[in-house]
Amino acid sequence: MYLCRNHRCFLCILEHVFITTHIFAFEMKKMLDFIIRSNERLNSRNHLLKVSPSTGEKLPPMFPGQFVQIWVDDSPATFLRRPVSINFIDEKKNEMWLLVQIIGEGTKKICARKEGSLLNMIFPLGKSFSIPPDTKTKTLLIGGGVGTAPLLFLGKVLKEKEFSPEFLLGGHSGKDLLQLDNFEKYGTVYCTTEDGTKGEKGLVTHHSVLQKKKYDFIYTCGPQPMMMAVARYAHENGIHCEVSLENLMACGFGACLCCTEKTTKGNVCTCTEGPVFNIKELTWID
Amino acid sequence: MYLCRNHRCFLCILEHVFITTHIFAFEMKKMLDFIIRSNERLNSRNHLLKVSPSTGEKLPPMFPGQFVQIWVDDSPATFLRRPVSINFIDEKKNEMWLLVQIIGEGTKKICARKEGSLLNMIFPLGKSFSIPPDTKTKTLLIGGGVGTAPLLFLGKVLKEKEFSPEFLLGGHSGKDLLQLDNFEKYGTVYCTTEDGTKGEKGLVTHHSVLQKKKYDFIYTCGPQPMMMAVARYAHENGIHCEVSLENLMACGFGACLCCTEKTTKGNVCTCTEGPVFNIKELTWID
Amino acid sequence: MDRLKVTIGDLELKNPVTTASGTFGYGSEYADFIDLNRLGGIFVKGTTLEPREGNDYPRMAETASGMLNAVGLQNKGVDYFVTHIYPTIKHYDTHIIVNVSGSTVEDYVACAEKLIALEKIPAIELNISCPNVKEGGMAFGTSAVSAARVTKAVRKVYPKTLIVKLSPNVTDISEIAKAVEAEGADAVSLVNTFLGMAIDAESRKPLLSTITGGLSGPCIKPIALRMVWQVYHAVNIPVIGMGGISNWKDAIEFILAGATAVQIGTYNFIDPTVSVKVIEGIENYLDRHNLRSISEIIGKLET
Amino acid sequence: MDRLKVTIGDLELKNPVTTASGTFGYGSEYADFIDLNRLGGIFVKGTTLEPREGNDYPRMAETASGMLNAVGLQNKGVDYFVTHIYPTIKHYDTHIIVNVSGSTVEDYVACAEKLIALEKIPAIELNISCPNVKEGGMAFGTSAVSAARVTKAVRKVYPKTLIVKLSPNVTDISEIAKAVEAEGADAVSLVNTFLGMAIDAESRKPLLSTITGGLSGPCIKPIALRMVWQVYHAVNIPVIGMGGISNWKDAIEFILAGATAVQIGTYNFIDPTVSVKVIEGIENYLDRHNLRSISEIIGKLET
Ligand SMILES: Cc1cc2nc3c(=O)[nH]c(=O)nc-3n(C[C@H](O)[C@H](O)[C@H](O)COP(=O)(O)OP(=O)(O)OC[C@H]3O[C@@H](n4cnc5c(N)ncnc54)[C@H](O)[C@@H]3O)c2cc1C
Ligand SMILES: Cc1cc2nc3c(=O)[nH]c(=O)nc-3n(C[C@H](O)[C@H](O)[C@H](O)COP(=O)(O)OP(=O)(O)OC[C@H]3O[C@@H](n4cnc5c(N)ncnc54)[C@H](O)[C@@H]3O)c2cc1C
Ligand SMILES: Cc1cc2nc3c(=O)[nH]c(=O)nc-3n(C[C@H](O)[C@H](O)[C@H](O)COP(=O)(O)O)c2cc1C
Ligand SMILES: Cc1cc2nc3c(=O)[nH]c(=O)nc-3n(C[C@H](O)[C@H](O)[C@H](O)COP(=O)(O)O)c2cc1C
Ligand code: FES
Ligand code: FES
Repeated sequence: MYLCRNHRCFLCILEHVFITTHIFAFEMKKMLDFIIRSNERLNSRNHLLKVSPSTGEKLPPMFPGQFVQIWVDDSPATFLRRPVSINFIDEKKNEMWLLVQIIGEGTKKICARKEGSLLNMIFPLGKSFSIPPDTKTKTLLIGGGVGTAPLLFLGKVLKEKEFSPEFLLGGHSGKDLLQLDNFEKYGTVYCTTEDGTKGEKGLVTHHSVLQKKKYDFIYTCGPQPMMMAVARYAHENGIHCEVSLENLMACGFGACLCCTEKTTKGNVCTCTEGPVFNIKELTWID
Repeated sequence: MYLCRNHRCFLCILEHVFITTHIFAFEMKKMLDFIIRSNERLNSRNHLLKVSPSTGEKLPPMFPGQFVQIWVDDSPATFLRRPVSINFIDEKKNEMWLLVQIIGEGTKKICARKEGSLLNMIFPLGKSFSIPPDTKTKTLLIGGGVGTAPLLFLGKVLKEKEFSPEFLLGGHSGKDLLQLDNFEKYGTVYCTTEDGTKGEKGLVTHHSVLQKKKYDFIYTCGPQPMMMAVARYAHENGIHCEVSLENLMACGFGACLCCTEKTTKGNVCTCTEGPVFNIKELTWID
Repeated sequence: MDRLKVTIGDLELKNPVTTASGTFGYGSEYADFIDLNRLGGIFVKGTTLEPREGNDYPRMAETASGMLNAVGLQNKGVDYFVTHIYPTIKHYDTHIIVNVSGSTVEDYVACAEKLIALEKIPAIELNISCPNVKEGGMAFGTSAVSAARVTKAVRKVYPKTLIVKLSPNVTDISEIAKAVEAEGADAVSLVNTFLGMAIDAESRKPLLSTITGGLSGPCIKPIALRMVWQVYHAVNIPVIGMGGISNWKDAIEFILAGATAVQIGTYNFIDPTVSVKVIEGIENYLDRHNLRSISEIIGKLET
Repeated sequence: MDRLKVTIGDLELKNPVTTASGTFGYGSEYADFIDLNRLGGIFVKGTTLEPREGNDYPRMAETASGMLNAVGLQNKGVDYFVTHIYPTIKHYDTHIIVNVSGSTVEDYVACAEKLIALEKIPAIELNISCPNVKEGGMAFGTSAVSAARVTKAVRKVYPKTLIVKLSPNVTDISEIAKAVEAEGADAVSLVNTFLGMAIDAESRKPLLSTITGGLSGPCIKPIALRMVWQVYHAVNIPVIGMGGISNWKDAIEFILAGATAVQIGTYNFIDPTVSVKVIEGIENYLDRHNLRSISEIIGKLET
């Protein structure tokens, strides 16, 4: 039994944790201009943007796994907003962090934005990772590439809630492993790289820690093949596993029905029912 | 008899100045990235941009009345390039000046460009104002609003060729009269403003100098009603008059046939046969 | 506020700004962003007799100033709408119009019948123009004969305001408009999406699971505007215009071309507050132009 | 370089990249920017039997990711072309194809006949799809019967490669394509512009002197691509694809959809060097994908 996935659900807050289907009390979604406080180039393809509301208002409660929709208003090649995970919330500075990888025009333009410029965002969107009820639950957060983005925030929240999260981060090469210092603040970090330049050589699912330790909860985000491999591992070992999907989105808030994922309940919207899914809900594993 | 309008025509250079229809030897048109050396806000709606080729190459010969086509690549609302006159050429610094008035999205984006950023341009385009053969010819350059842009360059060239150009510049209010210091380097400047805050109160065509002096050549650029009034004045007084049109353009180099103006020769392209026209070629005056 | 009022059949809209079917869910998706009661109306999701799972993912591709969708009318069916959704939305102080789709004429009729009794549903919009379903859908909207046939059948059973939504994928949209007018449609709405396609050059595969999909967004506005203008001059019933509206200027253009009301679709995804901004922009336009009522400019393009 | 070679009727193009009629003048307008001899072909300006002044200014309106034009086939007539223009362009080492337009079938025939003798004009493109002229033009292209009629008449007199340019303003473009194929067209090219419209909300006037005009540019690409794919599967003659191509990726997409060659139109205005960039991009694509020849991927969309 664990808390419902919407950490703001008043029923959960009242500790009616055994109620599994109930009305969630969502924080309102907003459209707001953020000001870019800093834009740091982490490596050739990844930037870390720290943003806060240009109005000065306090950030509403947000939860790991949730995302924002960014308007790229300075490019003729981007019509739709671009979804980006919430990488971290710095409550003290009232800042949200976004870890963005340059893929195409949209992310290129976002990463090119200078400190002080504005970013219009719709947020917070989607459902978050779930937090186990028992702080002794052994949690492992497995990330690949820029898929580590939501896991930093999740690690922070788990740590604050007195869990002892561990991290298993994979990349092609050492320089692809981002924010390691930050992750280390919240728990042990294991690494794999395909070229062996950092941590164990190989893919995350081959890391020795998966043989040595037994985890109760695995959270994962990264390239689809990686998440599928992780899901298979978790499934075979009877581990609760949540994945964060990156389906193509038009709206991000349930209006267009474009971001659907096939689940045991049929086609559901990734942007409202996800992006985080329990692998049991998905049709990945037969 | 005066030099043909393409100051680079080798026939003219050979001083076969009496040949009126002959092959013009044009400078090649180019597409090039320019770097913005400075972007100065002259007033709430006008910016002066000084640009030079990002390649470091020397600017080719360009002539007053010619224009450039600017690619606004950072706006979803601008598909076509935006035509802007050559305001001035600073040979020593290898800089071209552009005087841009904010009208819509395109000019707004151009004016928002920071020093050091790039501007892709096609240039030089169109035919220039003609230079009278005799330096004693009395020339008056009449500009309204941002229509003064090509006249500064023309004034400079006339002065260099030992003419004594005079300027008559009009605006709504004193602060709309741009680059007065620059104009004054090349000749006497008369002003009119509609609110009387600078120079004579009223429209350019009502300025007293037009009663007092007799000019041989009038060049004009500005709002269409102003140019038409000037053309009428010139026509009535038998003065040679050239106007610079601002017809809507798609290409700017003669390929689309969208920028046509009705002339005595039928529909002709403003971008290649103009933007400068002798009023006798136009159908403005019956 | 009365100066924004417009009439479509028996339907009085408090203003001409409505939201397009399939882009606005059941309204609630936008409740965080705007006051839904300010809208002239909400055209809710395409509804069919039976539940539909819609097409496979991927269902969306971004294009220049627009997008392709291949949702394929995913919905839980009209019965679910009546029992579960209607009760949650019927309290809105705006008109809710159900967009009805089907594979056969009988489907349309059966679906329409189930909506008659719903007090707060004053109108339906017959979607004879969905390019994303195998049978029916657009097929009905691309011939005057079949468009007339489905309109006639539904008109027979449906006593409230009947709007027929036309497909732009035709040689002569006026002809179709006239055909549905003749069969008793109270209004026509146009345009639905244009049949389009997107390909990934690297993988050599279509970007949509269905290969083709429906194009919407600002890219289609010039064509949609032309069609509204043509249809306005061809029929005597009101025209509801849409296709790429993203601001008040676009809305005014459609109204000048002949639209009594407009629908805003895709742009809600980019700016979920756009509909309210458009209402405010229109009010402001009336002020600036000293117009007493929006109806003074419907179809008043000066040509 | 042979791997870029494609064949249209009797015409061998050194590469599939050509430029679209009405957007590339007679080529010389671009000579400062690119080496014209690198092009697969140049489709020159719409040419008519008699000189035409074209429509009144304004003839152009910018739209989202595109533009409307209402040039209206301004040209000095086929005789002027033959005597004055042809001599200045015949030395190009690329194929020059004349786009022929008319108000009557007889016009088309007479115009085509005058071009037969020009040695360096190996083909004509029948423009039965111009939306900007009052009579003829698009009217021929929106019905299979009239499209067939004009094709048949020209085919009778014109022995060289005959390309028919189709209008996208139709319900079923495949039907028209099949009709002109049946009458002996050697190839079809598509699409011409979409009939569209733009309005200035403030002045309440149309932005074009002709009210409606032809929409082109990246905005139309998804629809054009779909049509090329449909026509490719409907006919056995080569398809020349166009509509919004602005880079090599777009060109590859059209080729995968079934185009043997492509035409680049409006984007030449934005980047006059785009055609050469597309050629280079295609070469590079063949390298990266280990393809020996472009013909290996024509129509090879994996569905
Ligand atoms: C819920 C969610 C959270 C995300 N979080 C992050 C994040 O924290 N950091 C980050 O860098 N990215 C994140 N992404 C991915 C990010 O949204 C895409 O990389 C971005 O939209 C690409 O836009 P673009 O304009 O740069 O590339 P485009 O030009 O749009 O695309 C370039 C290529 O990438 C493909 N592509 C684009 N988006 C996706 C996608 N979502 N899935 C698969 N292929 C795609 C396109 O088909 C195209 O081939 C997230 C996506 C989702 C749905
Ligand atoms: C040869 C030539 C030289 C020019 N030189 C200069 C110059 O030196 N400095 C300068 O500031 N501007 C100059 N212009 C005008 C300039 O090109 C336009 O102001 C600009 O293209 C507007 O673009 P935008 O995106 O800002 O406005 P848009 O959003 O394109 O237009 C805003 C409004 O202005 C109208 N509009 C736009 N362009 C024109 C036009 N050319 N004529 C009439 N109405 C128009 C539109 O219809 C629209 O209603 C010149 C134009 C030409 C043709
Ligand atoms: C994702 C999506 C789903 C749609 N679903 C429907 C639908 O169910 N029924 C319908 O009649 N139109 C549907 N449409 C079409 C829109 O209602 C509208 O006609 C079209 O998008 C053009 O308007 P726009 O450019 O403002 O979006 C859909 C459009 C989109 C983008
Ligand atoms: C300004 C302009 C003029 C055109 N003139 C002609 C023409 O004379 N004959 C013709 O068949 N097509 C003409 N077209 C259509 C183009 O050849 C092409 O079919 C269309 O623009 C779509 O391609 P694009 O999107 O790449 O421009 C013209 C297009 C434009 C923009
Ligand atoms: S992205 Fe629109 S419903 Fe999910
Ligand atoms: S702008 Fe294209 S011909 Fe003049």
